[in-house]
Amino acid sequence: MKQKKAKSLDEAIDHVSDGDTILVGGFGVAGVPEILIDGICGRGLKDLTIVSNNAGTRRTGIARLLEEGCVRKIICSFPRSVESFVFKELYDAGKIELEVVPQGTMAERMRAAGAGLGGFLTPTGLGSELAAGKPVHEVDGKEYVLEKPLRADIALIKALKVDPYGNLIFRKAARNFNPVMATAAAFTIVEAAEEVGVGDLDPEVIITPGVFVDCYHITGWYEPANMGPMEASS
Amino acid sequence: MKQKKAKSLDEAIDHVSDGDTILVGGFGVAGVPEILIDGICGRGLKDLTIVSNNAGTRRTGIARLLEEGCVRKIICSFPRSVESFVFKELYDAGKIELEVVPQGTMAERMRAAGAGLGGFLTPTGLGSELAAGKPVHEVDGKEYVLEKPLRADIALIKALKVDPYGNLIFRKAARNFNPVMATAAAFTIVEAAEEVGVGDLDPEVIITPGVFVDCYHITGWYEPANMGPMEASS
Amino acid sequence: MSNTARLTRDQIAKRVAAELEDGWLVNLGIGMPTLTVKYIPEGRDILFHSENGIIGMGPPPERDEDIDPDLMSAGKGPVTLIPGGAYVHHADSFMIARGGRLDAAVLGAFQVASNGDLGNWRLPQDTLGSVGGAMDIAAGAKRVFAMMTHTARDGESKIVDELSYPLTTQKCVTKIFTDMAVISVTPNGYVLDEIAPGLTIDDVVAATNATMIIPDAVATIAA
Amino acid sequence: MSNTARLTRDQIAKRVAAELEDGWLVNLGIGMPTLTVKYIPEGRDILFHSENGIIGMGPPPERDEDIDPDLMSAGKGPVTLIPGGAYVHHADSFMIARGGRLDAAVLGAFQVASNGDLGNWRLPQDTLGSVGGAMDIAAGAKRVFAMMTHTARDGESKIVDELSYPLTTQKCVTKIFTDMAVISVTPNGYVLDEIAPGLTIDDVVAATNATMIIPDAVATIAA
Repeated sequence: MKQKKAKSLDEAIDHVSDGDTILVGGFGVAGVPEILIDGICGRGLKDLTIVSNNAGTRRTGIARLLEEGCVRKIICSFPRSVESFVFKELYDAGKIELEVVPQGTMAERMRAAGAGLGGFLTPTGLGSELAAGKPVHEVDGKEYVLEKPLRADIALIKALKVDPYGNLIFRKAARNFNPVMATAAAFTIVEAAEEVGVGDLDPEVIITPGVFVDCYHITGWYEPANMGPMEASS
Repeated sequence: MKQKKAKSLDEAIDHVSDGDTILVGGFGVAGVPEILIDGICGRGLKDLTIVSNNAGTRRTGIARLLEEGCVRKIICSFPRSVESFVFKELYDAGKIELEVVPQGTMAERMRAAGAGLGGFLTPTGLGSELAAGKPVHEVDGKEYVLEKPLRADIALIKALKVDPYGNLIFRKAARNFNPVMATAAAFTIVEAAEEVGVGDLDPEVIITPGVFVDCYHITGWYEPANMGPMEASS
Repeated sequence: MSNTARLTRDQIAKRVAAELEDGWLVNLGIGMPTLTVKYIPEGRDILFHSENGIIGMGPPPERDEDIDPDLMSAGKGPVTLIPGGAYVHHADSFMIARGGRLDAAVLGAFQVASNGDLGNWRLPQDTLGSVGGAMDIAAGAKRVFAMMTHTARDGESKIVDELSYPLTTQKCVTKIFTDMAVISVTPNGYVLDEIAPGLTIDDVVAATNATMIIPDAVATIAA
Repeated sequence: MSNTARLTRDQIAKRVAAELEDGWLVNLGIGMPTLTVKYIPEGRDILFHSENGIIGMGPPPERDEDIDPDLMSAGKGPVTLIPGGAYVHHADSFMIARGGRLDAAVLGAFQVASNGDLGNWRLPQDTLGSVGGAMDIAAGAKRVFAMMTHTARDGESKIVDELSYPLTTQKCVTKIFTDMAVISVTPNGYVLDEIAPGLTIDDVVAATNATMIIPDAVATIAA
C-alpha cells in the first residue's frame, strides 16, 4: 500500500513550495488544520496564494503566515472582520492581493476542480461587482454567471480520524470546507486527531475516500486557538 | 413536524401525474425502488419521461411501465442490453423517444439541478454524437461541452432506513444514483426498508438529509427482481 | 414620532418569527436575524440551516461547558444540533441554499430597493466587504426577508427606490421587517403592510425614501 | 501466422495486469477488462474503482450465498469490498473518474485511432449504443488502456489511422493491449512495443490497418 502516513510534521509539509496555491480547511475555529499551518510558518516560503473562508484571525494560523510575509494573495469570502487585523493592515498598505468569492461559489469552484469540470453557471453574484467581467449565459430564460474551477497545488485538511488508506471522517461542523478542498488539490495533506486501522472506518460513513488524500500527520486532540469571543463573521 | 410518512403506497405516489418527468434510482438490481414503480404501474398514466441508468430490464419495474404504454421518453446511459427487450421493441417501432446521456454527465446534470446551477462545462462527450449541437467553451486552453441541469417533477428513491424527518441512509452500492436524484426533483418519494425514530440516525452518517425528501413509504425487506444472471451492462 | 416608539431588536425578531411557517427550512443571517430563533411560537416546527453544514441547528447550549468548538453557527456562535439534524460539507450545504430548498432566508440589509434588490455585503465607503454566503443564500431562497433598522444611524432611509450601495443579489427580497414597519416587495413596488404600535403611517412614510403603496387598511405589528 | 498463436483473453489480461503499478487507482471496463483483476501480481496494491460507487472493489465472493444484490460491479457481477474500501454516490464517483484520480482505466474498444481517439460505445450499423460511464472515465483517467482483440470477427483491424466508428472520447488512449501486440499511442503515432509469442512483426503489421512505428527492438509479450 502507498505509504500515506508522514514520518513527521516536516515530512508532511515538505511538498509545499514557493508560489503554491494552498487550500486551507476550516470555518471559524472548527476544522482548521492549525498544526499543519504552523508547520508551514517559519519555513520562509514566499508568494503563497491562500484559499480559505476567512483572511486569518488574530495572530495565529493564516494570520501568522500573513504576518511572516509568506502570502501574496488571499482568496476568501469573508475578509472583513475585526479579528482579521493582520490582513487589514497588509491590505491597506497594498502589500497583499485579495479576491473575494461568495462562499457557495468558492465551495463549488473547488468541487468543479475536483470533478474535472471546466466551470459552472451560477445565479450567485449576478449583476454584482463580484461577477464583474465574468461571462453571463442565459439558460432557459434565466441568467447565470460562468465561474471557473479553483484548483490548487496543496490542500491542508483537518479530520477527526484517518486510516492507512487515507479515508477520512470529520467531527460535526468541523467538516465544512475540508472534504471539498481535499478533492481540488494536486497534493492533499491531512492532519487527523486519530489514526485507526484498515477496515476500522465503516465504509458507509467515510466522508472523504482516501483516493483524495496523499499524506497525513497525526496530531492527537488539541483545543482550537482563538476560542475566545469572536465577532460574528459568516 | 411535516408529516412525510405516507399512509399507504397509493398516497405516496398520488403526486405522480401524466406528463411528469420521473427520476428512478438504482443501478442494475441495486437500489431500485421496485415497490414505488409497481405502484405507479397500472394507474394508466401517460406521457411520462423516465430518467434512469438503464431502459428497463426484462418485464418488471421500468420495463413494465414501458410495456403498459405509460412512457413517452427515456433518458438513460445504457439503453442497449439483452434484458432491455421491451424498450428495444418499442424503440424499433418508433413508439418511444430516447436520449442517451453519459453516466457521469447524467449524475452531474441532476446534481446541477439540485444545486440551483444553470449548467456546467464537462470534457465528457466532446466531439462525440452525444454532444452534437451542444455549445463548446474553451477554458484555459481546453474545450468543454456545456451541459444543462436535468430537473424532474418526481424522484423515486430506494433507501435502507428513513427517519420521520426524511433523513436517509443507503446500503452498499445500492446508494448509486439515489442521493443525487433526491436533490433534483420537485417532489421526492422514498421507499425504505425500515423506519427509525427521530435521532436514531447518527447525524454524521446521514447521506441524504430530509430536506430533500417529501414523502416516504415503508416496504420492509424484499429480494430484488431480476436477480438471475444478467448480461454485463455498465 | 419619537425613537422610543420604534421596535426593539427583539420585537422585530418576534415579528419575523411569526412569519415563519410550520415545516419550513430557514437560514438566519448573522447579527439581528439570529435573534429570531428565540421567538419561534411553541409547537411550530422550523428547521434551521446554517451554511457551514448544519441542518437542524438548535439553540446555544444551556451550560458553558457544553460549548463545542466544532459546533458553531455561521455567525460563529455556539449552537446545538436538534435530534434529526445532520451535518453536510460546504458544497452540499450550498446545494441546499442555492438549489431552492430554503423556504425563507432572514438576512440583514444595508439597503433594499423596490424591485427587491438587496445590498448587504459592503458599505460604499469601505474598501473591504465580507460577502460570506449571503449572495448564494439570497439567490436561492424561496423568500428573502430583510431584517433591519428602518434608517441608518444618520437617519437615512435603508428602504430606497434604487440601490446606491453595492448589490448583493438582484430582485430577491420579498418582505422587509424593520423597527418601524413591515413592507412587502411586490411587482408593483413597496406595499406598507404593518406599522409599529405608537407610530403613524406618516411617521413611516417620512422615514422612507421610496415610493410606497399605502393600502386602505394598514395593520399594527403585534409586538 | 495462425489464430492459435494469438493470446487468449486471460493472457491479454495477464499482460494488462502487469502494466498496473503499485498504489494505482484503476477502473476496469465491463467485459474483458474485468479479467485483469485475477492477474494482479501478488503484493502489488491496486485499488479498484467501480463507477457505481465502489472504491476498493474486491473479487467476487467465494461462496454463492455471499452474493449481495447491493454489491455488484458496474458490469453487474457480484463483487466484494476490500477492507479500507468506501461507498460513494454516483456524482461523487464520477468526480473521481472525471477529476483525474484514476491512474488508469482499462476499457474495451471497437476501434482506436493513432491520435488516441477511442470508439467503444456504438457500432456504426446499430441504431442503439450504450455509453454507460465510458465517455467520462476515458475523458478523466490519467492513462487509458484499450484492451481488445486485434481484429474484429470479420478480420478487420480495430487499430486504425482515423476512427470510422462513433467516437467515445478524443485523444485518450495511451496504450493498446490486444491478442497480438502491445502498442503505444505516442505524439508521433503508434509504436509497436511488444508482440505475442509465436507471432512475427509482419504478422502484426499485416493485421493492422494503420501506420505504426517499428522500433529496432520489439519485445515479446510475457504471456
